[in-house]
Amino acid sequence: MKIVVNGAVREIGSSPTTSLLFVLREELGVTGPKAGCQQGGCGACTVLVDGSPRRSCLLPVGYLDGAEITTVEGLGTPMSLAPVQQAFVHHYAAQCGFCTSGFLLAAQAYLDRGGTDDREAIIEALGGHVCRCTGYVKIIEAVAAAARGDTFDLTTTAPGKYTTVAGGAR
Amino acid sequence: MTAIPDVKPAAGEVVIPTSAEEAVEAFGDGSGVTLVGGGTIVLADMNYGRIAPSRVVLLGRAGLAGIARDRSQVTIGAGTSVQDLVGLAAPLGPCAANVADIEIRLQGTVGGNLCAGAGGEVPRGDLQGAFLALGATARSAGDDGIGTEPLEEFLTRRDERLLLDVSFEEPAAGAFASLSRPHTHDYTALAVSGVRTPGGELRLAATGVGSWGQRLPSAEAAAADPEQAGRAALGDVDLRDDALASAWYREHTLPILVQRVLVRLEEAT
Amino acid sequence: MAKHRGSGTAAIEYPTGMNQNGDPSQAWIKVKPDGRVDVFSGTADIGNGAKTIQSQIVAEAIGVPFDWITFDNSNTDSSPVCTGTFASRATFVAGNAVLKAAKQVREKILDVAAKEMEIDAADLEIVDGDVIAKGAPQKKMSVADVAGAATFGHGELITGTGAQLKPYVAIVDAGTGQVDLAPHSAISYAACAAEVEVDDETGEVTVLRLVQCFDVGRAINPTLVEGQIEGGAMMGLGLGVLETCYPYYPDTEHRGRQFGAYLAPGMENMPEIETVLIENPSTDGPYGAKGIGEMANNPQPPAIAAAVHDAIGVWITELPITPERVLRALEKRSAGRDQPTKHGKVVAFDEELSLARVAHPEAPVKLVVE
Amino acid sequence: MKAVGARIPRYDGVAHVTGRTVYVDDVRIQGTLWAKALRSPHHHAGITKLDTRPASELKGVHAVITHEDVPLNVYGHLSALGIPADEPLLAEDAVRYKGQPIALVAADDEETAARAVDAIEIEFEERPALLDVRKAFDPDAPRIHQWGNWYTHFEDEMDRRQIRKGDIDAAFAQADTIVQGVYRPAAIEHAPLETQVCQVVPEANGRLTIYSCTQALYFSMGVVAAHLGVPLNKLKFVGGTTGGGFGGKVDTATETMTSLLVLKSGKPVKWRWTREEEFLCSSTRAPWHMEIADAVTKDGWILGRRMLTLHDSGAYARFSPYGLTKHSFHHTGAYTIPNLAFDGYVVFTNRVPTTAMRGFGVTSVSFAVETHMNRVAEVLGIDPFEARLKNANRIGDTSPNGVVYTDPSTVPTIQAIATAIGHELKSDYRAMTNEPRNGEWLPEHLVAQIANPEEH
Repeated sequence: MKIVVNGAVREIGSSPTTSLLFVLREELGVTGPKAGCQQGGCGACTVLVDGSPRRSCLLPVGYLDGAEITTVEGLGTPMSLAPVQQAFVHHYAAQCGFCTSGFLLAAQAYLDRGGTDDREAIIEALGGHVCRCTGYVKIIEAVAAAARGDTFDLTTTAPGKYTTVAGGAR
Repeated sequence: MTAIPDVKPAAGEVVIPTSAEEAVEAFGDGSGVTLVGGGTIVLADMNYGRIAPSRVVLLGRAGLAGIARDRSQVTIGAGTSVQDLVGLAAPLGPCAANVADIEIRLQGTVGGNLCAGAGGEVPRGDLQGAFLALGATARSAGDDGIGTEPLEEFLTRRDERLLLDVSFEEPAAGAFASLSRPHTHDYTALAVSGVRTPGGELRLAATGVGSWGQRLPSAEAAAADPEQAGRAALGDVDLRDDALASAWYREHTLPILVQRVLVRLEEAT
Repeated sequence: MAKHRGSGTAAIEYPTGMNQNGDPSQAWIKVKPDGRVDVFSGTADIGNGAKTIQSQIVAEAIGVPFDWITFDNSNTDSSPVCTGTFASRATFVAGNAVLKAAKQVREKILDVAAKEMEIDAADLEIVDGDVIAKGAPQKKMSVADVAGAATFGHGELITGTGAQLKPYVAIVDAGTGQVDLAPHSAISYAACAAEVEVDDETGEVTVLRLVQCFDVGRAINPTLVEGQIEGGAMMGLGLGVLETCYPYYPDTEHRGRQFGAYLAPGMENMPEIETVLIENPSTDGPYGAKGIGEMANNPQPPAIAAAVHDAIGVWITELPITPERVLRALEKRSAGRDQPTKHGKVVAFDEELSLARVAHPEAPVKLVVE
Repeated sequence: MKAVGARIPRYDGVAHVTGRTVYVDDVRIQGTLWAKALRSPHHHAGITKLDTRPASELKGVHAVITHEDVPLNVYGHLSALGIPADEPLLAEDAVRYKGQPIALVAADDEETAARAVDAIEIEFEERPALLDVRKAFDPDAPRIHQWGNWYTHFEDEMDRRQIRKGDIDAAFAQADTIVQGVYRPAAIEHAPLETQVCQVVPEANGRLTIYSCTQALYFSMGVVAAHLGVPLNKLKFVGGTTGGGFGGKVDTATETMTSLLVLKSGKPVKWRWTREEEFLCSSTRAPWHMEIADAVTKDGWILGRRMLTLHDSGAYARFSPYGLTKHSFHHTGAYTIPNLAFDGYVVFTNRVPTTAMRGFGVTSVSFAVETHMNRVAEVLGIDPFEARLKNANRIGDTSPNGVVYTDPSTVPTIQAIATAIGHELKSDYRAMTNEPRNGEWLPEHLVAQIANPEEH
């Protein structure tokens, strides 16, 4: 069987019951999706299957003959970042970065289906993903900014929406 | 040792039927067959090496998905995704919306959810309560061919059957209440579904109260007084501790959810 | 059914740096022939942003643009000792190490520039990648040219090394716990107010708002500081109302073994988070910075517990404040068993408490259980 | 442009958002074996039989190790600080927690390794387990650790961390009210998104390259070198990029055992914990038991504090004695209390060893102290903001361990919160600063300390 990964047709040798995550990481060497739990609980392995977000750790590759898979590597490159990637940089939405690719693809799917900057809608779309570093604040700000179509200055980052800096205390 | 690229060979036979008939044939009498719907339960077990099935039937291409309406009768194919139920009326719609997150709901199927084995540390089979309250019947295949039976009976022998679809009569009113999940990657600790049929019958069912969904006949009998019905519900269930909640806590909150469902049903009627 | 709102407050402090072992961090820096700067540090970046913060410190200390810096913490062959990324020490302790190394580099650049420009090094400064004469900015030479001259003209490698170490390992008196040297490198401070809503039928607690003020000494990078504080707030929320390895502690049964059963905070739990940063510089931190990474999850649990008390009038002193604990506390209250006992001038909350040892410090430990 | 104070994007931000950041699990080495551990199914048991031959004989298995293969099988995280080593890297004759590693297997793939673990023949003799710190001191409590049920190696071989300061009895005698409470925060998981993982590669020059997710490269390298008995130039740690740690990746949980599998098999080996192992077998934040009694005056001054802490260390010491010391040094929180009697014990139980986690030692005491502060304010009927500001540490005050505060910020942070939430403060509280105490803020019980900080 064949799948199309980030635009390239790839022949698959693994058994149809193998998870897409294993095929991507171990057979094809596409390591953007992470094996955070392999139970579907964290979202670090989320990829797009024909544009729709899926936990690749739970998806048997046998369902995917001919399917188009998009991983974080296919969203954009360092020289040409997708808007949602720019938003994550500018809004400091990635700290350790291990959950980031899953969040990015869930966010891209949300934007592709016309998602707005509404906080509740973003939470509904991305709420199954776990991030242990950011507290999600800046992830939501990044997705909202991308939904608004903001342009992003990648030489700096956005100040926190609810932060004030007081001067010397003494 | 890991060659690059690393290929995972098939451990056993894998069948990917492309029609319901092929699926029924591939399933046969079910012996030695592991069914995979969306994959959200079985793949996790395979990832962890808990199962190494010798014969797997992947149902995702078998055309079992779809929601059909015939006058007031609704039939939902076993391959329908949980997400496809989200827009439906209570109790099914809100119950489905309360399952995992959108990615899992897109992938997980009605059949997988209804046929899930007991989760051990967490309750599984969130949709069972809603379908039980709806008085659903299950059409399934097995060693005696294809047959239809009440969902309650099907659930007792779900391991030996290939579920094809579930049907129910559109209710006059429905309601769903659950403990709030702290967040979408959590299982629901306890939920109650309620239905008022066009004929005026009231049905209540719960999930998170045992190995699978349970009807609450004592609560139904006492439904005229929601508070009393709530207490009566405790007689219908065998509560236990798990990772999400203790039996003590469920005992204290099941009556409240029953009351909330009855009040909402009253409002909806 | 009723939902009750309440608010509560807490104030905390937290030490920066590991006490008791001297807490070493080291760094070295070399400069390429075009003035670009390679920093070698052993500090792991666990998401906290050590690579960024230490690069900023170096850029500032030398006087070159941030994008001139490369940062390598990738292996122990090239990077020197860093005790590690814990104890809120990566900015303060390891930051001081790179700061010292960068200052050496700056001096060496000025020494070479002094020879090239024939101006005393003391009369030179580095601004934005250029060495300029103080008071006469038209006399300048780029750091790139200085580094080139060092390489090709003077036969010199511009490098710097830095090490941060407590003067010695603090001695703790066994009997009194008094120390002969501060075991920390700095202390940071924070306060927090929490607003919650409690459902008195199901016991569910929703944290609606967290307002937090942190004294960070100096925010080397305010955005990264916010990231630490916001992430810490959610972890503190988890400690307060969600997370436990042992739902039936001390029993070990029913441990969650997946994210579906271990309640790490998710997006849905996120309250409104407002943050106030105060910059009260520390005496010894790089540019006055203090470490705040760890303490970021400390003030929320007590503020939440106080808010729950404000909402429903019961103190819950076991964490997390689960719905079950709320219901049990309310049950106790309706049975009239929630008030502290009073005997003489002693007011004792928590009836299962045994303060035998606290009251009589020399008595053998004997705790009354349940 | 100034670099310090600038909102510069992460150094590795673009790499993170493009999937280019290489974490340990992303390293690809041809011919790598997979490791799996045989772990204890019991809280506490003797090992009466251990036969690894059936595993070794399986096709595709290249190495099996037990404690006999470890040159130095005793594990002490903080031996350098004088905390003696107590934890076997691989269990010898007994297991003391569920999930404790007993043997490791390296095989061609994960499935084979798992089968090999299942093939190891092992028998246990179950022993009574101690899980409740409050029962550890009972005469009939099961004895579970070589040192007894609590740590006995603080300075002067003290069996507890002790703080004694001022005149505690006088403070309690003078108090108008004594307020007592008990506080018990839970054990929690670090739960970083990246589970414990390492990959070790034997190099042609005889060195080992250890790709590690450690939070502390040199610390972990020192641990591995000590176990293997090799100088540091035989090891190269590659890391510095960690998929979340929060304290749990200071444990050096995988590197030594994987290295031993490499030395035995001669092949590269990877050990990646499953999420279940991370949840069930990795170290946790400790559960704590804390009792506080405060001697207070009716107008809200805290004259003295007695405190007892039981720090549940799990089965071994790891960092706990250090954490308890830190805890004791901060047991007055952000306040100045001149008369103190603190006793803290590191108590062993048959649970997974607890370790450092964000806020180590202090997260617990912050919860206890602050909740207690709110209760004191309630008992006395005073505004909790005022109770805090009054007792807030100020420049020139001293901490429980006798260090003079030089740059405290308790006063302005509390004032800032009051402002942010619209809580009215009386003018004298609003005007308070960090500056040294005087006037109404210098009560009798603090005079001696301010006058002579060296003695207090």
